[in-house]
Amino acid sequence: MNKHASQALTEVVSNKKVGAYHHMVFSVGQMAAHSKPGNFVAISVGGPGTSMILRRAFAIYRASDRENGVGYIELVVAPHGQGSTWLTSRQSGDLVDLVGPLGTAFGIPTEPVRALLVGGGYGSAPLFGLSEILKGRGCRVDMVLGASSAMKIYAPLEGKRSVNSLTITTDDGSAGIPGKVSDVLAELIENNQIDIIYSCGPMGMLEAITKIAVEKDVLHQCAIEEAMACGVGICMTCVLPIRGEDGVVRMLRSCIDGPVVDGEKVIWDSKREIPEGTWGS
Amino acid sequence: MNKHASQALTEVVSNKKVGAYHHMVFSVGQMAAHSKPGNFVAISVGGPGTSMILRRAFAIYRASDRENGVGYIELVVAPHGQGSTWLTSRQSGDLVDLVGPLGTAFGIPTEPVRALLVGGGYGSAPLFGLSEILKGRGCRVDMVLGASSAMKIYAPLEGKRSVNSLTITTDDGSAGIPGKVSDVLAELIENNQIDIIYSCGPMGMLEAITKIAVEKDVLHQCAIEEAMACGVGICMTCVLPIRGEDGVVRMLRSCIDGPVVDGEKVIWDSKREIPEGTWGS
Amino acid sequence: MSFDYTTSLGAAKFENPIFTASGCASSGKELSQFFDLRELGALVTKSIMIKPRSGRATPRMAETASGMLNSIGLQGPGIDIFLEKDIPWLQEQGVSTVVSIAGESVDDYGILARKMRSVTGVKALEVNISCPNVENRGMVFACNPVTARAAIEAVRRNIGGELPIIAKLSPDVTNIVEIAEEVVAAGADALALINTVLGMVIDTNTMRPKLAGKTGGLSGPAIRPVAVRAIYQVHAALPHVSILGMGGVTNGREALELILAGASAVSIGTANFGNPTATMLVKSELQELLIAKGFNSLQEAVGYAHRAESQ
Amino acid sequence: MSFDYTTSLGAAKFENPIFTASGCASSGKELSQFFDLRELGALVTKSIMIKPRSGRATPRMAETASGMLNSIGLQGPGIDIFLEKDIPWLQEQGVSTVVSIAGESVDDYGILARKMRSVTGVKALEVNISCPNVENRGMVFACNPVTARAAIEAVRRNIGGELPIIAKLSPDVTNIVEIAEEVVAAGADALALINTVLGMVIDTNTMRPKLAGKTGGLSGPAIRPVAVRAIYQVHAALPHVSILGMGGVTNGREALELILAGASAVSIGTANFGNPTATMLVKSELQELLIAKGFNSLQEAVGYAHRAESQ
Ligand SMILES: Cc1cc2nc3c(=O)[nH]c(=O)nc-3n(C[C@H](O)[C@H](O)[C@H](O)COP(=O)(O)OP(=O)(O)OC[C@H]3O[C@@H](n4cnc5c(N)ncnc54)[C@H](O)[C@@H]3O)c2cc1C
Ligand SMILES: Cc1cc2nc3c(=O)[nH]c(=O)nc-3n(C[C@H](O)[C@H](O)[C@H](O)COP(=O)(O)OP(=O)(O)OC[C@H]3O[C@@H](n4cnc5c(N)ncnc54)[C@H](O)[C@@H]3O)c2cc1C
Ligand SMILES: Cc1cc2nc3c(=O)[nH]c(=O)nc-3n(C[C@H](O)[C@H](O)[C@H](O)COP(=O)(O)O)c2cc1C
Ligand SMILES: Cc1cc2nc3c(=O)[nH]c(=O)nc-3n(C[C@H](O)[C@H](O)[C@H](O)COP(=O)(O)O)c2cc1C
Ligand code: FES
Ligand code: FES
Repeated sequence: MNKHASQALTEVVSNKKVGAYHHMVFSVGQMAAHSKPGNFVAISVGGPGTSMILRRAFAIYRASDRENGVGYIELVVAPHGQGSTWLTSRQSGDLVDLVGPLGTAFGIPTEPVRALLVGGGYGSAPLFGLSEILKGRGCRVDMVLGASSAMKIYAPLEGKRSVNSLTITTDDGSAGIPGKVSDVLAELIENNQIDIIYSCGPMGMLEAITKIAVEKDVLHQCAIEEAMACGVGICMTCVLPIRGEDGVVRMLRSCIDGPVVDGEKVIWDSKREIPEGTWGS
Repeated sequence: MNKHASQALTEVVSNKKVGAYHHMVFSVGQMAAHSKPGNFVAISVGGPGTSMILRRAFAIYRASDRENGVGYIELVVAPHGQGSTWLTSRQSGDLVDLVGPLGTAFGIPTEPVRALLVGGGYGSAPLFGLSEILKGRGCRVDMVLGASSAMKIYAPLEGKRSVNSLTITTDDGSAGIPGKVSDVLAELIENNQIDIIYSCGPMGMLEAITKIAVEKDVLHQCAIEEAMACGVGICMTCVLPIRGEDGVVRMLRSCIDGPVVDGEKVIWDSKREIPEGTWGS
Repeated sequence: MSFDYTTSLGAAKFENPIFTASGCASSGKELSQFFDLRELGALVTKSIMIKPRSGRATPRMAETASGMLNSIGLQGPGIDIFLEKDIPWLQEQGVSTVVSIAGESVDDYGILARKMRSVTGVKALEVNISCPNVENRGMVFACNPVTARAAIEAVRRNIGGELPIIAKLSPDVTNIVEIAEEVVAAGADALALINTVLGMVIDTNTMRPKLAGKTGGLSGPAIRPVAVRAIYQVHAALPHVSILGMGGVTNGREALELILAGASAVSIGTANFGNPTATMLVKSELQELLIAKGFNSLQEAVGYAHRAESQ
Repeated sequence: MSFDYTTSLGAAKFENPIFTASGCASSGKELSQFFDLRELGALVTKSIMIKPRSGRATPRMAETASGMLNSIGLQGPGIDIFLEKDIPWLQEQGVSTVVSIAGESVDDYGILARKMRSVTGVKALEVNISCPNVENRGMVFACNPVTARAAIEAVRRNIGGELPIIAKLSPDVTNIVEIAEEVVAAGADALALINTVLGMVIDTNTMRPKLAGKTGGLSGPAIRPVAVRAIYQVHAALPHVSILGMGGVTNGREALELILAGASAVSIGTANFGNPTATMLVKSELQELLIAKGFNSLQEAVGYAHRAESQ
């Protein structure tokens, strides 16, 4: 549970189309001060009279805390269905109801380590803020971004500058190496002597990364994306089976016990079934 | 049934706040050519993902048919609930789905007569176009407009010019004569030797006018406003009991047998009950 | 390769699976100015009763969140005038027609079926049994297996010939599969699922029920999950009985949901009110979707959501 | 003059009529960062069972038009851990608490009631009988008058003392009044109306039911007309039994609808997901509305829509 969560009517400060995405900035006041890479926000969509009753979750791309209670949160939004399309249609000056920051954040190592950041699609968003922090701690940061095509790689210039190396993969080969991020991972881990992987992207990708991380024996923190009804821990819809310190698998809420979790602890191959032995099954 | 009804995605050409109302212009093409005073349009409200599944009906304030298939329809819209508030928030260039023209029109006398036009609130809207036509036929046209307060009197300058006399009443006395239109009606009918009343406004007002019209033995055509789900005659929600030429009372659809009906023929005092003797009761 | 969009309900064949829903297209004329009614799989007429009916008093309608309540009370001219005026017009226009009937007693259903016997050019008979039974304290026929069965039996006995009977069920029951089984046993060739869900709106201005009839039937997108569930349950229990699905469909994707759940055809009701050309939109979108998903025919998709998890 | 906003359900008294709905506020902690839980008429806990429950597999959720489907499957720690951890926390915070229990057999209900006997500081017990009965082919208790009665009787026999029992009913029945009468006869002091409506969504991408559990419970504004109808019907039949109303309430005007229909208090469920401060909004808006309409107390408004047409 993120103790800093609050609800606010926030103003859209800017909304720019970047490739397949919209880069959007919201004036959120104090909320920015508490936002960490990995955290997300939950936004009401559709406006008055909408049939969309649930909030939509978006990973925080960056948060900037200014003086006098002024602060901004930036998101990278893919216009996908009706909710996100509504959001990306907002213009500067429009108000949106936003709850945040929510969920867990990426764990920052106390020592300078060699980190590999892996993002799929808009999953790259939280990695740039993370990269800055890691660099500040003296870490080496390599990055791999993958997507179906070049338009879906989100990698702004200043973001690229913040990493030691950037590898891009696309399914259709329209940018970087043709293929998936998991195809290039093993080599990158070895070549750069990676200690820890931070990832964010579709569940299938996170599962694939976990497999490689386990094989190569590197730590792996991933930001998962389960369908969420509330984002604040009250609905129990966003659960997934995670093995605890005590070895017991429990159905944990990805909105408050995540989105950032230890990849190794997730029981990935549990689609549409409760894994055997799960607590309470 | 209005044989000219069609459905079109129309562009908002302008939207201006006038008192408590919005005067809105839509580019409707050919539809304008067929629109007559008394007709209405039905508009989809709420945009994508809306929970408002039914169209909203609006009386046509004026229709102007230009050359080459260009035409405009003007409406006077009160931002009341969610649907009309959505509509009055549209800006020039926005598209709205509009069906029209719908319903019956005011009957135009073949001889020059003395007509009294009575409007309540935005009910004045269809009367100005009617007034122009009547004047064109050599009629004398007097007008009474009533509303709860001055802000809710819709009477644009050119509209005022088109009538021989304009009387205004407001419940709160903030403009014109304090009171209801029905308070001044009897005198106006007598002083101006009225032959026919045309009215549009809330049902209670139309009922009161009918009573006076019957007493004074003048014709009375009124545009009624019943809750409508479809506007095109397929849902049977908008019915009201009307006596036919044969003396039989039937539940008729106000969207296709109206909105303009003969006030005298309506069984007004039938709230929440089917009048005895109605066909099929 | 050409896509086969035809469908059937019992022995009745239709060019395409998109119908209007009973009571949501009046007698047809009103919609004909917006599109060619021959493009419909079928026009289902409003439910017709024996005698003329004034219907209920107004207000008869309340808009709700993604839905609406109605209590029309089956306003209509009665079967005789209907057969004299409405049916000939539809036949002249060449409209594929399903007639919906409704009764207040078991005998009514028998009488209506007999009247329909001699009528030619009608594709099927939809039997609306979501009506109060005056002989049983106003209990709705469709809400009780015994009365549901009796109504359909009365139709079966009297209809003669081969006019397929589609029994239209109410979702307001504890166990819709039980009712479905009864009406099929009684001779229904196909099922129409679902009629409206009983609801109420209170007008917070007058502080009374908004509708003059107090309760009304809820329809529109709000009830689509109830329709999908009912169709899925009934198709699972009676896979060989074809289903005319309906409930909140406004576009092709939503129609596909009902088809995958087990509907062989889909009626569009409330959506016509918001969009008079809704049926044509659904018809074209559904076909495109089915083709995009690699189906060669509509039939292949019917009930496809029931396949084993491994498939 | 001061407005009296207090209410009661059976012998239980509450400062105000706005509650959270069971399963829609978890154990309370999560919401406490958005508002002071003591501002609630009561927090109704998620339904607790005897043993720990993993709940159903995911996906457990599907958004629908003005609603959502869920199939959480009563995930929870079991009554012992619940009484050890969750209840003490709520008591420390001074939160007015209603505990919801759910069983899989009649005995379960008895055992849970006995466990609740010694618990102090709880205002009332909500008995969720919309659960599958493992002893009766998974038939939901609330869907059958006999099993509904048996579950409530088991609670009544075992609860001892004066903890009021609120029986929570399912709308998925042919005749909700009949079930209400049975559970009141069995000893329920009040009724909670309504639980979710059984529904299904089919994912048109995978072409299978979207939820892993196939069917789920429909909640949110889509079902409000069903809730209002159920409350109105039950209040008409049992005017002296107080009702905790729920179903799709998101603002004060909508809460007023349920109050006018006959609810003495209103639970907010799904609306919390879209707006974590929904209860506080409803609470203040409802009070303003009641005052604006000239009521001196909430009680005056309860069931006001039932007054004679002449009034
Ligand atoms: C923790 C988290 C972080 C996210 N970060 C971003 C981001 O940075 N940028 C971005 O563009 N999108 C992000 N998303 C996805 C976003 O929340 C929306 O799901 C997406 O925009 C589609 O919403 P829609 O209304 O347009 O689509 P629709 O398909 O119309 O509606 C989506 C609905 O499906 C549900 N749903 C079903 N499966 C999923 C799933 N796997 N993930 C999310 N919702 C699902 C949603 O809750 C919602 O009810 C994130 C989601 C989560 C959970
Ligand atoms: C023939 C006709 C002509 C109209 N002309 C105009 C006009 O020129 N200007 C204008 O501002 N408004 C006009 N209205 C009213 C308009 O259609 C809307 O009802 C009004 O704008 C409120 O809609 P809303 O969505 O804002 O309010 P809401 O209260 O949120 O929703 C209105 C809902 O209530 C229904 N309803 C219930 N009672 C009535 C009733 N007495 N009249 C209409 N709808 C009702 C509507 O169908 C709709 O579903 C007209 C209505 C009709 C039937
Ligand atoms: C205004 C209205 C009138 C209806 N009249 C009938 C009717 O006469 N007979 C009938 O069987 N169903 C009737 N229905 C139910 C519809 O045919 C349909 O079963 C239901 O509305 C669900 O579909 P929908 O959500 O697409 O409207 C009516 C529905 C509405 C909204
Ligand atoms: C995610 C979710 C979980 C629920 N869990 C429970 C539960 O544990 N016990 C219960 O009695 N009702 C449960 N319900 C039903 C609600 O308490 C409530 O009766 C229903 O959702 C209707 O109210 P609403 O529309 O305000 O949500 C749950 C509903 C939802 C949406
Ligand atoms: S999204 Fe509601 S508990 Fe996680
Ligand atoms: S509004 Fe539908 S018939 Fe008149």
